[in-house]
Amino acid sequence: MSLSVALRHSFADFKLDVAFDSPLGVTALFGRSGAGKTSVINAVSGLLRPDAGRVVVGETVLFDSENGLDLPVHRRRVGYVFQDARLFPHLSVRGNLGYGARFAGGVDPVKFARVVEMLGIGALLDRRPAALSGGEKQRVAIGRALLARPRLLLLDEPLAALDDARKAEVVPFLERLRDEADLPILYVSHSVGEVARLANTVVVIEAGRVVRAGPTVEVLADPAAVPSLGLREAGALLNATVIGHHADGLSEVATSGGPLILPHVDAPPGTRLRIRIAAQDVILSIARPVGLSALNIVPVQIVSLRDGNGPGVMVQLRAGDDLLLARVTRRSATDLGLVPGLDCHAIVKTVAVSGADVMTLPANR
Amino acid sequence: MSLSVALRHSFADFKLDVAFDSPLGVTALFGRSGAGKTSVINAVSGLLRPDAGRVVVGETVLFDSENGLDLPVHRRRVGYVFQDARLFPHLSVRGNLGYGARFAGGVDPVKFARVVEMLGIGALLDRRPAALSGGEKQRVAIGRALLARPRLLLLDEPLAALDDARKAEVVPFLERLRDEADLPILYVSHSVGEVARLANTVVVIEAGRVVRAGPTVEVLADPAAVPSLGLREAGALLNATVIGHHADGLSEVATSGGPLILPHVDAPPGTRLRIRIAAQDVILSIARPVGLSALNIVPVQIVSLRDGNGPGVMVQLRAGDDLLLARVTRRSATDLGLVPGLDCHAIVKTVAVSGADVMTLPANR
Amino acid sequence: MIDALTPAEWQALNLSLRVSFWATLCSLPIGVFTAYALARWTFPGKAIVNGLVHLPLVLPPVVTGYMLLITFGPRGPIGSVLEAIGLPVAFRWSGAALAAAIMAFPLMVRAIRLSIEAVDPKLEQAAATLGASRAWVFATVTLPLVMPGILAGTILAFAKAMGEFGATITFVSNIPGQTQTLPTAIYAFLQIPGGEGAALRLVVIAVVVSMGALLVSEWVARRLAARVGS
Amino acid sequence: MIDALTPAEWQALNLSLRVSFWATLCSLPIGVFTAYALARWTFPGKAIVNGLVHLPLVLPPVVTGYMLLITFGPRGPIGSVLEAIGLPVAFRWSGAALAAAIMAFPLMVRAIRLSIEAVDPKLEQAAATLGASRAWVFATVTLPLVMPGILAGTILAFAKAMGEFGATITFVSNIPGQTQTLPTAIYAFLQIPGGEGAALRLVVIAVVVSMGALLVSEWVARRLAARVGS
Amino acid sequence: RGARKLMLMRLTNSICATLTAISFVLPASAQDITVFAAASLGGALEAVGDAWEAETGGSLTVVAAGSSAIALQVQQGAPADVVILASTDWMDTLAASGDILTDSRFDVMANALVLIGPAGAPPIALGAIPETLGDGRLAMALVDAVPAGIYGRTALENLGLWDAVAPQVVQADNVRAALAFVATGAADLGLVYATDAQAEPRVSVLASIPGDSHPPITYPAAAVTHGHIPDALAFLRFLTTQDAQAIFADSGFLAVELPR
Ligand SMILES: Nc1ncnc2c1ncn2[C@@H]1O[C@H](COP(=O)(O)OP(=O)(O)OP(=O)(O)O)[C@@H](O)[C@H]1O
Ligand SMILES: Nc1ncnc2c1ncn2[C@@H]1O[C@H](COP(=O)(O)OP(=O)(O)OP(=O)(O)O)[C@@H](O)[C@H]1O
Ligand SMILES: [Mg+2]
Ligand SMILES: [Mg+2]
Repeated sequence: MSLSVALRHSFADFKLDVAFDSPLGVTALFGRSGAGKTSVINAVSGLLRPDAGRVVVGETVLFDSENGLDLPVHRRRVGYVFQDARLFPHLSVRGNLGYGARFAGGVDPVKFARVVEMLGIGALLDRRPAALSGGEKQRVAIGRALLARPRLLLLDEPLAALDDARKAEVVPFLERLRDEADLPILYVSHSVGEVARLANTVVVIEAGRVVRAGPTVEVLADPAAVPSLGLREAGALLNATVIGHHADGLSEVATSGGPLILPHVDAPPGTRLRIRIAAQDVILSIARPVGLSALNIVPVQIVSLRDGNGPGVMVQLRAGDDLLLARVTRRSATDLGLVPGLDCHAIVKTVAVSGADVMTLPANR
Repeated sequence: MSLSVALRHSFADFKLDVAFDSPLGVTALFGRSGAGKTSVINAVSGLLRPDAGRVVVGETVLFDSENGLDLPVHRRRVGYVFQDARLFPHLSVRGNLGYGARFAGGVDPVKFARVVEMLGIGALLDRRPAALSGGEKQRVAIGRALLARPRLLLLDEPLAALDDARKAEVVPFLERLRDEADLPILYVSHSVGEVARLANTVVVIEAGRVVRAGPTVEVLADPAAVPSLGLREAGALLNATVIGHHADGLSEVATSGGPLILPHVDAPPGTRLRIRIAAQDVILSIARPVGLSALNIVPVQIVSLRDGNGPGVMVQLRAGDDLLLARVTRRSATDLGLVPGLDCHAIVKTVAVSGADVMTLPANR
Repeated sequence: MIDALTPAEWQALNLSLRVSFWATLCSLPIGVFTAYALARWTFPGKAIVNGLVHLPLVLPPVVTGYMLLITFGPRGPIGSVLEAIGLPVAFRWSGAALAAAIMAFPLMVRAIRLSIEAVDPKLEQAAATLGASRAWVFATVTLPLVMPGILAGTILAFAKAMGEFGATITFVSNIPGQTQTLPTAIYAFLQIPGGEGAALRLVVIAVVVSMGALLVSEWVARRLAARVGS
Repeated sequence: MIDALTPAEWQALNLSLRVSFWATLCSLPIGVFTAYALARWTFPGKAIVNGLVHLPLVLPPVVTGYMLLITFGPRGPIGSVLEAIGLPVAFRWSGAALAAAIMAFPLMVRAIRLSIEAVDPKLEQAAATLGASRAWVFATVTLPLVMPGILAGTILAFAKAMGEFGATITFVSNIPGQTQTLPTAIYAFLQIPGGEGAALRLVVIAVVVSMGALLVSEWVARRLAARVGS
Repeated sequence: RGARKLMLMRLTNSICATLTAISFVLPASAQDITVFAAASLGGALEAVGDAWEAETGGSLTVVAAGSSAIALQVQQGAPADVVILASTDWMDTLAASGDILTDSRFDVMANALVLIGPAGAPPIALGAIPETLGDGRLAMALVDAVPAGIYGRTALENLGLWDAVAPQVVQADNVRAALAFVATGAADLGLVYATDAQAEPRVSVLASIPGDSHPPITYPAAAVTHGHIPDALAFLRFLTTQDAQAIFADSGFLAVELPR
């Protein structure tokens, strides 16, 4: 389902003026602290009434200042995971989790069990929020939003307080939600890696304005977007299809640039994937190297080079029909004589592509 | 100054039993959500009165259940950055920042300006906390703790809500504090990268118990510690000395394994450094490769190989007197015939070593 | 004091308890509603409502009783209607309860209002995003969080109702078995020579009962706090 | 009501304001302290203190007045001491203030206590880690956050003091210019046939003054809330 | 309306007088009756009630409150059959508003004012009140509002003492509270009813106030128009019996000339 947001709002000394459309799935909101991300989410949820604007989810208009339409918060059915957990202190964890479901036809015990299991909060069900750790609170808040059967998920840095292992469990779940329930998600994060996997659309906000917005593949593969996203987070997305699984736990996928070996991908052959390859994980080699521990050596052609403000250069590469990004030092670029049009090899370590960087795409997309 | 902690405490269904000593500087507390990190910090601050234990900072005993000694919270002078910001809602940002200083001889305007500048909260000074974004609140909380002239800093995931750019500004400040003010710091984080730079000692907690503790260099270079730290976070620390800075913005440092080229290091030649090299950023090559964009090729000898539970193998390497970690697929290990004792080459991309991975050591250590 | 109570004392105690109980119980929903309206809504005439609520506190009780008598008495505009529909309050224990309720109302409303104002609106917002309408938010989030305030308001109102005298005796007089509560009985004893001993007995009874209620309420409050706090 | 007040009315109004003002002001610190102790400390005899605080609410005002007379009267254990050190309260306006303060005390304490209980202890903990001793934490964190409750308690107490009658007249009698407050004047008028008109004038005066105080307090409360909330 | 009411009253009055006469002749039958009485009469009336019960088998409910409150309540339709007030003024008011049967009104008893002081103090002459008082206080009921206070003030005025003592007068809302001022030592002297002084061991009577210095202190009683008139009249008549009068005398009240 599509999400279309246009908002104008003024705080005492902050002006928000954003507009973006995302045709389907997950929209990632990036931006530095204080950029206005939470304000956007609040406006979509109805908690902030913007001075003007229009918010549409699928066919449903949630807010339209021109027609004086303003759906009450509780009728919007957004599952909002707040930046601060906001658990109900008088209810047990179980009561918190079940809170939203009662307004949506009751708790589905199967889903309840699945969410509880995924979030690892089974042992906490009878505790009060005051007796939870920071991360436990956040997990319960995620579960509470998920179990409310929302028609739109609003996630405001939901995983910031979680360890990587837990993150790795939650993200695939969100992915399934997006695909199976066709649930639009608006996701705020400081970590591109966390979101690249999920997002169809990336919106970058700076000081209350949209500075970049577009399909994830385009934005992430665009060297010009690097300053907004952060150097370490830059990286491109490759489309791939699972070919098969090997006995040693590795999986082989086909990309337009050739086959790649990845850590095990939990999907049957034929599944379409999207793989994020961080720019700093790519090494360029003029000759095809041998005797390397890196299993993936992809022939590429240099599309463009873009200087950063440090000693690095962002190199955009064409691998088959897809684009890759590599970050190298200016010295290497000079030493190796990298220029647009040059053919060379991109070396990608298999282990550098973690589970979090691989996302399955539904068959129908 | 040293920090020594030994605690036993029982919650309804959680038992905490930890003990660790850290001879100097920064101690990092790792552990999954709910492991007991905040509880440890609370006990050190005096907010949690443990059933039994002893907490000593430098010469000062803060708590000793055997002697019935329990220094009141306000006399402990810990600068505590809470997991939730806990700003005073009735005070402006300025009032919050200055709160602790009045009990420690007043606000030092120079330091105040420096902290405000570093945290980017200059424009917020007259606002109330209710009008701040999540990250802004957290930054004010950090500033408030720093300006209270503490004799011990307790940081509970202080940077979780911050973007990378802001983190990159705060970490060096903490580093300076540690070195110039000889301020012990107890630091909770889910991100090894964030802490490796700062920490002298790493303590890993699981379900209320210490599962590993020791000098950062040792713990991070130990393949056995990988499961506790998370695959993506594993990586070893190298000692290095700045040799010089090149015109193209790169710096050269000497390690016991040979020279390395890094992005610019802001330290004069002769400065001793510690560099974290993530295991997944290291590629192994049997032959010395040529024509690569990676500038650093270090001759190494394999010390040990350790299977993970995935398709990966953690390879411990000796580079001169230091240890390195590399993460490769089992297939590569077999294909390349990696065995302990084998000499090979470790390839490290210059850009993979970010500013956050490089820390300067004070001359006297 | 050690021997059992006399029938007359029993009667007064019984009546006081009944009057206070019903006064408190019946004014509770109205009190909660009024407190919520004053705490959360802005509406024209809010200041007047607020003023009216506080009026019984400001006026000497006799005046309140006098006004009640004129309004709710058998010949008063409301009283005659109530009389006609078979719900007379004047000179009945129900009238005593009405007087006690009105005198205690400002105390109840203030306590509850204060608690409502202390509820973090962020929690109510969270409930709304989860699909709870205003009424549901109130019932499932605000109300439980306000329980300590409601309890405080209730116990204040109960205590006030137990001690209410001036408005009661003016409005419903001092009819044994009908409107003679502990305070009016105490008054009656104090007005006759040699009645101090009997009055003292009643004072002790009133104190014991009220302190009992207070202890129970404190205990309940601690339980409530423990449920939320740990 | 339109023409100016008579000197006697002025005198009663003036005195009522003075009595209520001082009653409220002087009991405020004690009220805050008591509320804090009841909200945050556990100590032996807490239940008794709590009971004592509520006593004036439970007892008919006459009884409270009588107890005051016995204790603070010129021959009373405390009254004689006060008399000796030149601070007599019996039959003085200061005695009227004492009676009003004691009658209003439970209302004040409850409101403040409720607010103190609503303060998040985590903020107080944060203040402690920043070096604030208990007293400082109280002065710089608890107290400002409790301001709405203190305000509510103050206005309740003031209103109650304005309306207090029974204990006052029993304790300090009805001396024009000394202890004849608005309520006692109103009472006196209501005791004689045909006195209603004069009583009504005084009632209107009392209502106008109290509603004024109420409006001011609401305005201050909104200001306070705005300071914290936005 | 007043005229019709008055006619009705006359009519019922005479009917009831007959009924009353019969009731006294007939064997005692249950007659439940409610008396709204000035609070100071409460104790004595309870005792009268017991006698009434023994005599007739009917019960007597005594409702004790201030005279002004009773008057207002009766005007507003209180369920009273008989009122007995401590104030002729309020009874006049009730008569004027037609709420009592004027023909049934009579004074049941009387009272006297006495000057009291702390227990054991020697008697004094009235003229010596100012000196005895010194800068002490004289406790009275409200001198403009409460009957005992009004009587006392009139007496002191007629005795030429009022101006001398006025600044030292402390006024209570009722005469019992004035008594308490003296009993607790808060006031040095007090002007109270003889009935109150009699039962309080902490005070002594220092002087009697001559009955001619103030209007007679009488307690008027009457049947309430909207009450149960036959029973009311029967009870009023019972108040004039020797048994009843003896009880009042025991409590220290003075006898008055009763209607036949
Ligand atoms: N007051 C309490 N009562 C009972 N159990 C508690 C209480 N506080 C914490 N716990 C439990 O103790 C354990 C440790 O909590 P702690 O807050 O120290 O975790 P943590 O390591 O800081 O986790 P996180 O990373 O999620 O903040 C958790 O399982 C938590 O549920
Ligand atoms: N109620 C308010 N009144 C005034 N300014 C506000 C208010 N709420 C937010 N702001 C300001 O609006 C800006 C955007 O806030 P917002 O919470 O949307 O930021 P954010 O992008 O979510 O940041 P973070 O990552 O730190 O949570 C900030 O500068 C903040 O200070
Ligand atoms: Mg935010
Ligand atoms: Mg924690």
